[in-house]
Amino acid sequence: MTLSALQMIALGLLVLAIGLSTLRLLLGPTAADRVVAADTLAVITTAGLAGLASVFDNPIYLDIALVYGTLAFAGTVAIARALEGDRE
Amino acid sequence: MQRFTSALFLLGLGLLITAIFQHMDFTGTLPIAGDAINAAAAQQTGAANFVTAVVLGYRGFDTLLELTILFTAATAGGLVLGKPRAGAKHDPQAGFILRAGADLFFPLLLVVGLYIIVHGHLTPGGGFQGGVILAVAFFLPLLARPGTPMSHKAVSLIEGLAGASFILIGLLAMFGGEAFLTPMLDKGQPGELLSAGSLPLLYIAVGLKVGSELAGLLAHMAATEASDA
Amino acid sequence: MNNLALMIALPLIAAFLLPVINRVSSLAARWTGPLVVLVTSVIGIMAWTQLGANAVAIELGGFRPPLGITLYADQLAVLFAIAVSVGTLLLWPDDGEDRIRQSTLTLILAASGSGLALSGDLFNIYVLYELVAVVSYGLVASKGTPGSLAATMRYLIVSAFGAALALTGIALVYQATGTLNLAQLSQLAPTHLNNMQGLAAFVLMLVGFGVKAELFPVNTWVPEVYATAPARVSGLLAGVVSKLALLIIVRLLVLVFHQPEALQIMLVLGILGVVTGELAAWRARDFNRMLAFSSIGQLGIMFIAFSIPGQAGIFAGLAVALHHLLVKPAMFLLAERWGGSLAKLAGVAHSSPLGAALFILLALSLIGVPPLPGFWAKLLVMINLMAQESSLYTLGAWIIMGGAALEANYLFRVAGSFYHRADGQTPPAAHRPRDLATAALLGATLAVGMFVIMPLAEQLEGVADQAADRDHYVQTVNPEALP
Amino acid sequence: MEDSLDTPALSWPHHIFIFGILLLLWMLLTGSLDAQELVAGAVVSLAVTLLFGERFAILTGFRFSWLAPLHILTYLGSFFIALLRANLDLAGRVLSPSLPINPALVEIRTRLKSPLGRLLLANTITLTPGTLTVDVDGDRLLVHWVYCPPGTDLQRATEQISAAFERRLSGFLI
Amino acid sequence: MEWLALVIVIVTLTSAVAVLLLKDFLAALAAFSVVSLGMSVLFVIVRAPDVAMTEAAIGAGLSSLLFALALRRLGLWRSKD
Amino acid sequence: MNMVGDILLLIGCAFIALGALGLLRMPDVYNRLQAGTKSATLGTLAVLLGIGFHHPGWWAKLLVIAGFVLFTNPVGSSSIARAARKAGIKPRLLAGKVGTDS
Amino acid sequence: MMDTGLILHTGAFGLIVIGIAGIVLSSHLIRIIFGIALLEAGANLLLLLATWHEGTSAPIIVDGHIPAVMADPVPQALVLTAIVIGVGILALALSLALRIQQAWGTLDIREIRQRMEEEIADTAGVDLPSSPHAPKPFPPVAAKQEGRS
Repeated sequence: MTLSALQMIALGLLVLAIGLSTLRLLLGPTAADRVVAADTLAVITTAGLAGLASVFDNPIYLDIALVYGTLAFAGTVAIARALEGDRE
Repeated sequence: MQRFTSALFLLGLGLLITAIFQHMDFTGTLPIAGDAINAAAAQQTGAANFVTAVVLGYRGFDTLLELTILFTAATAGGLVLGKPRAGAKHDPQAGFILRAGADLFFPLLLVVGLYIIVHGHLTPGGGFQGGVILAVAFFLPLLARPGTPMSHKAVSLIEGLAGASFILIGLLAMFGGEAFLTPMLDKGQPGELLSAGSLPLLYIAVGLKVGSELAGLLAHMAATEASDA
Repeated sequence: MNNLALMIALPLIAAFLLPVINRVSSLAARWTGPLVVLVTSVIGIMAWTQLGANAVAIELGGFRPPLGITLYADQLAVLFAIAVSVGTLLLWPDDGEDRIRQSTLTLILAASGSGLALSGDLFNIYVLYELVAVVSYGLVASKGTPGSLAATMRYLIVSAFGAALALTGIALVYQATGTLNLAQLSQLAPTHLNNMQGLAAFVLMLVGFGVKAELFPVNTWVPEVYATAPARVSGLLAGVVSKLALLIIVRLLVLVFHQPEALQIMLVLGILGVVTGELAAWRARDFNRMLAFSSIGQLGIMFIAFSIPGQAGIFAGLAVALHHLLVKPAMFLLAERWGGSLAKLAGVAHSSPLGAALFILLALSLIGVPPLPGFWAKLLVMINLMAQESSLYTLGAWIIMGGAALEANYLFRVAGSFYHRADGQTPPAAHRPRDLATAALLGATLAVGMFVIMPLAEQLEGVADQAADRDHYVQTVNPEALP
Repeated sequence: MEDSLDTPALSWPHHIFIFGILLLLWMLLTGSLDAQELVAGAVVSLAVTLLFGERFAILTGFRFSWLAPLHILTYLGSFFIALLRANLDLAGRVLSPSLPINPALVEIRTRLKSPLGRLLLANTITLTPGTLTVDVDGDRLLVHWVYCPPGTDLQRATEQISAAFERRLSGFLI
Repeated sequence: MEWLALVIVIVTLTSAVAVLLLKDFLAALAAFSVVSLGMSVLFVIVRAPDVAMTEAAIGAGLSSLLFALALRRLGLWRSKD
Repeated sequence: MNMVGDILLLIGCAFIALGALGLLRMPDVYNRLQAGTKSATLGTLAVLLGIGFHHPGWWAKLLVIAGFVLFTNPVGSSSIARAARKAGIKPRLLAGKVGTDS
Repeated sequence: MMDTGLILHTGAFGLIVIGIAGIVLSSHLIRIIFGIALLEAGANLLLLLATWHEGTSAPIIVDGHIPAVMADPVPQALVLTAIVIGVGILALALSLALRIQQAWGTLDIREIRQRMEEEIADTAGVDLPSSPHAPKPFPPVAAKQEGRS
């Protein structure tokens, strides 16, 4: 559970990235921008979950990262499909 | 007027929550049932994942009802949505990248879903999570190519049989002289794939049921006609 | 005794397999549902005959109580389980386009209703309650008209809101005690839940489970749903499901929450329910909504009755509940053809004398006219209310009296109009024989009850005694000793 | 509109190939060579292959040859180098206060025939410096450039990028 | 760990407010997926891997799919900004 | 060994943070996508590799996750880009464009 | 000193309040459904936190190694159940919203309520009770959709 200094900095950067992406999510301006932000957040979270698995020193948490990564992709794609509209 | 009363209501709620908040201690009390389960689960059920032991063993009845809720929601959803009109126009196809990606992804997702289901008693995951992955796997190609036929017959068959087999496994225990939903078979060594007796079988039933249910529901929703609004 | 679990398992398995059976033979699929429910009714009645003064606990999965889920079968629970099975059998939906789906849903309602009556585990009750809720959404929406869909939507919103609050309440209870078994909770309650947090948990659960019991602030869905749902479904919801929700609240009150404030909150909400319900029913101008509002009023009376502390309250409330359980479905069966404007019912007695006579019998009992069972039920409530010290209970008694007067006013207004000579009006369509027969059966039960009121009361008192006996519950379930 | 669903039935080597890939995925997921796991994986992969094998037509794009693994390796190597360069390039742009960008949309053609090849090409272009595949229609790819130096022939520049990867991809894909 | 929990809670609550305030429903849906993302991470932090995985599967995947499908059918995808 | 892992973790997180910064600074959807996708992909890969150095026994599952990330990210971004284009969001083009835009 | 339990509880109650606000204050059906989902998420988090305390590890045996202090598996199982129930209800609610939109072309709850009252009154054969807050008349889009469903 104890983190080295480098790991602390790395986690800090990850949190910074989460904050910046959330800012983009809130700022918009279009729905597509927010979807991009959500997608990026999903990828960051996948990395973060893997990192948490490393911190907890327990490989079972990797499964969550795996499931999260794959299903967040499905969600993103579905939102993108809805965004597309019905224009040919 | 309604806004005003609603705001008032919210204010009251906020006060209630503050009151609860002040009376709660966040250190946590002794989990009586939980400690007993943690101590006994490995022997009693043979599952390495105690949450699975609770979900399928100690609280298997809840899980059965949960499956029923999903089944009911799908049935009621079907009742509400009705049959899609013949010749109803569906959405345009997705772009090439998504179509090809969905094709490529489909088998991989199936294997991942089955992995999650089969290892439910060893690692996190299990029938529900794996079932959702299976449903998404079947739905992604449909998302990419709307209008692709999906065998509703097979879906409802799997749905019915998987649900019934869950109950049948429970009833078998009952006819064997035990209580309803008692875990059976050899407990094995916790941590091995072939352990935990009948729990993996139950999880496979759950996974198939959840997967078919949700895939059917998603397909039904996708086949509903678009509105012009 | 163990086979009480079959009352839940059999309808569920039938429901899962019904679509599959339907592919083989639609005739078989049509008869499977009623047959299964018939079997479960028989199982329930057999259990009732075997059940004496000693209740039974069924350990599902063979795990000791605090670990696994326990079913608790005392006379009250079995009585309601039988009521659910028989009720669904009598009110089996037989119209609508999608008969298989409707049968499936009704089977699940039978299973989950029995489970709700029998369950002895807090979270299991929540799951069963949600199951009942989802089933009733499906059944209400089965008519398919836009109005019924909108009513279902509203019902769903209120109900999901309530269920989430109930879940919050469960979280608070678990936070304080670390167990979900009702018997163990009742052991722990005096030390752990007799505080502000416990009261908050009770209020949250009261509001949550009160949605189905048509409790005052969360009953806004009632008139719309009963006005748009198929009449048989309305009968089931008003007659059976609402009582089940009430049963949960009573169980929680008896076993877990002993604060006097809890009873007072229920009393006040009950009084408000009677006032609003009866006034709205008095103003209603169509048959369905009149029944819906009157049902809110009646459930308000039950809440008032159950808020009387001790065994007397349970006895009185149970009497009102069982009476309403008989009357309301019969009335909704009559509403199957008579639903609509009350003005259209003028002179209906000439075309359908049996229906009119039945309605008058039911109405008299509902108001509480002496020889009928409804009178005894209300009398019991009044006596016990007057025996209480607090002036709030006296107020409740007066409110019930006033409500009865209002009820008499609007029900007699309707009944009177049946015998007017209607000019130039087409009478509503005649009742289907099946509806009328079922309603007549319920009415006849009521009439028979009039003559055997004393033994019935004795029996009921026994049931109430057993239900109010906390120690008996704990001993029967017998959770492992506390650490 | 080419659709991989319309391709003819798969031959048995393809089925074995699919089975192998699925089994490999299973083994990576379980991360053990335990006999029970292997049998379970074989059963799952076989079931998936037999039940849904026909829907995996996209994998027909593979060219089975002895040199294919070598090509895959060289492709992966150049791809990772490009990915790293892309990120350094991007980091420079994002961190510079003036945000030097000059976006453009370019349409190019590809020689790759198989859907898998086109998919991989599109993905590769998305992850290489300064470019993003917006859409693929037949053999035409629509590519978005984040920075287009003024005066360059963008069409040629893009085609150079795609041609380099195309060559490597065509080593193991049709 | 506290500060990680704090950051995630802030992100979750902010997105939850955004869900209700955004006019565009697809944008709200994107925010909603971020809420379930935050929930998933919180579940990992409290050592509930099973729940985290369920939330990931259902919150991030299935709910988004359902909402996206419904919004598309409802014709609410048109941007209102 | 652990040091290498830590440095890789740091590099990965740095790239992710740069990508998020780019997401914030870039002017339109397409450019934001470019920033987000590339850096998030490489960053995640680096993080996974770093974890692999810390826990050599996990490489199999890390490889699967890396494969999925490497594959899903570009597909997802391309879908969003296509959707944005179909939804009528015009890219800001400073250099003009070549080819046809339907 | 920050307490993780306090932070997490704040998050749970915050989600509950936001969800209830969404249900009570919104006038659009989809936003109400979002509110329900948020409320459920908050309740789930609260339930999970009920017996949580710091320093526990996941209740799973990994490689035959039993953790010293394991988290309580019961709330985890309960929350798992509650999440799945929530998604069932969500699906049903969305289906209903879909059909309501098809039938009436609106998702504004005030309009839906008005239409519902009208329909009930119409089938019952009584006039609509005139209320002091009579909603505004319907936009033409509602009339256009009449023939559908």
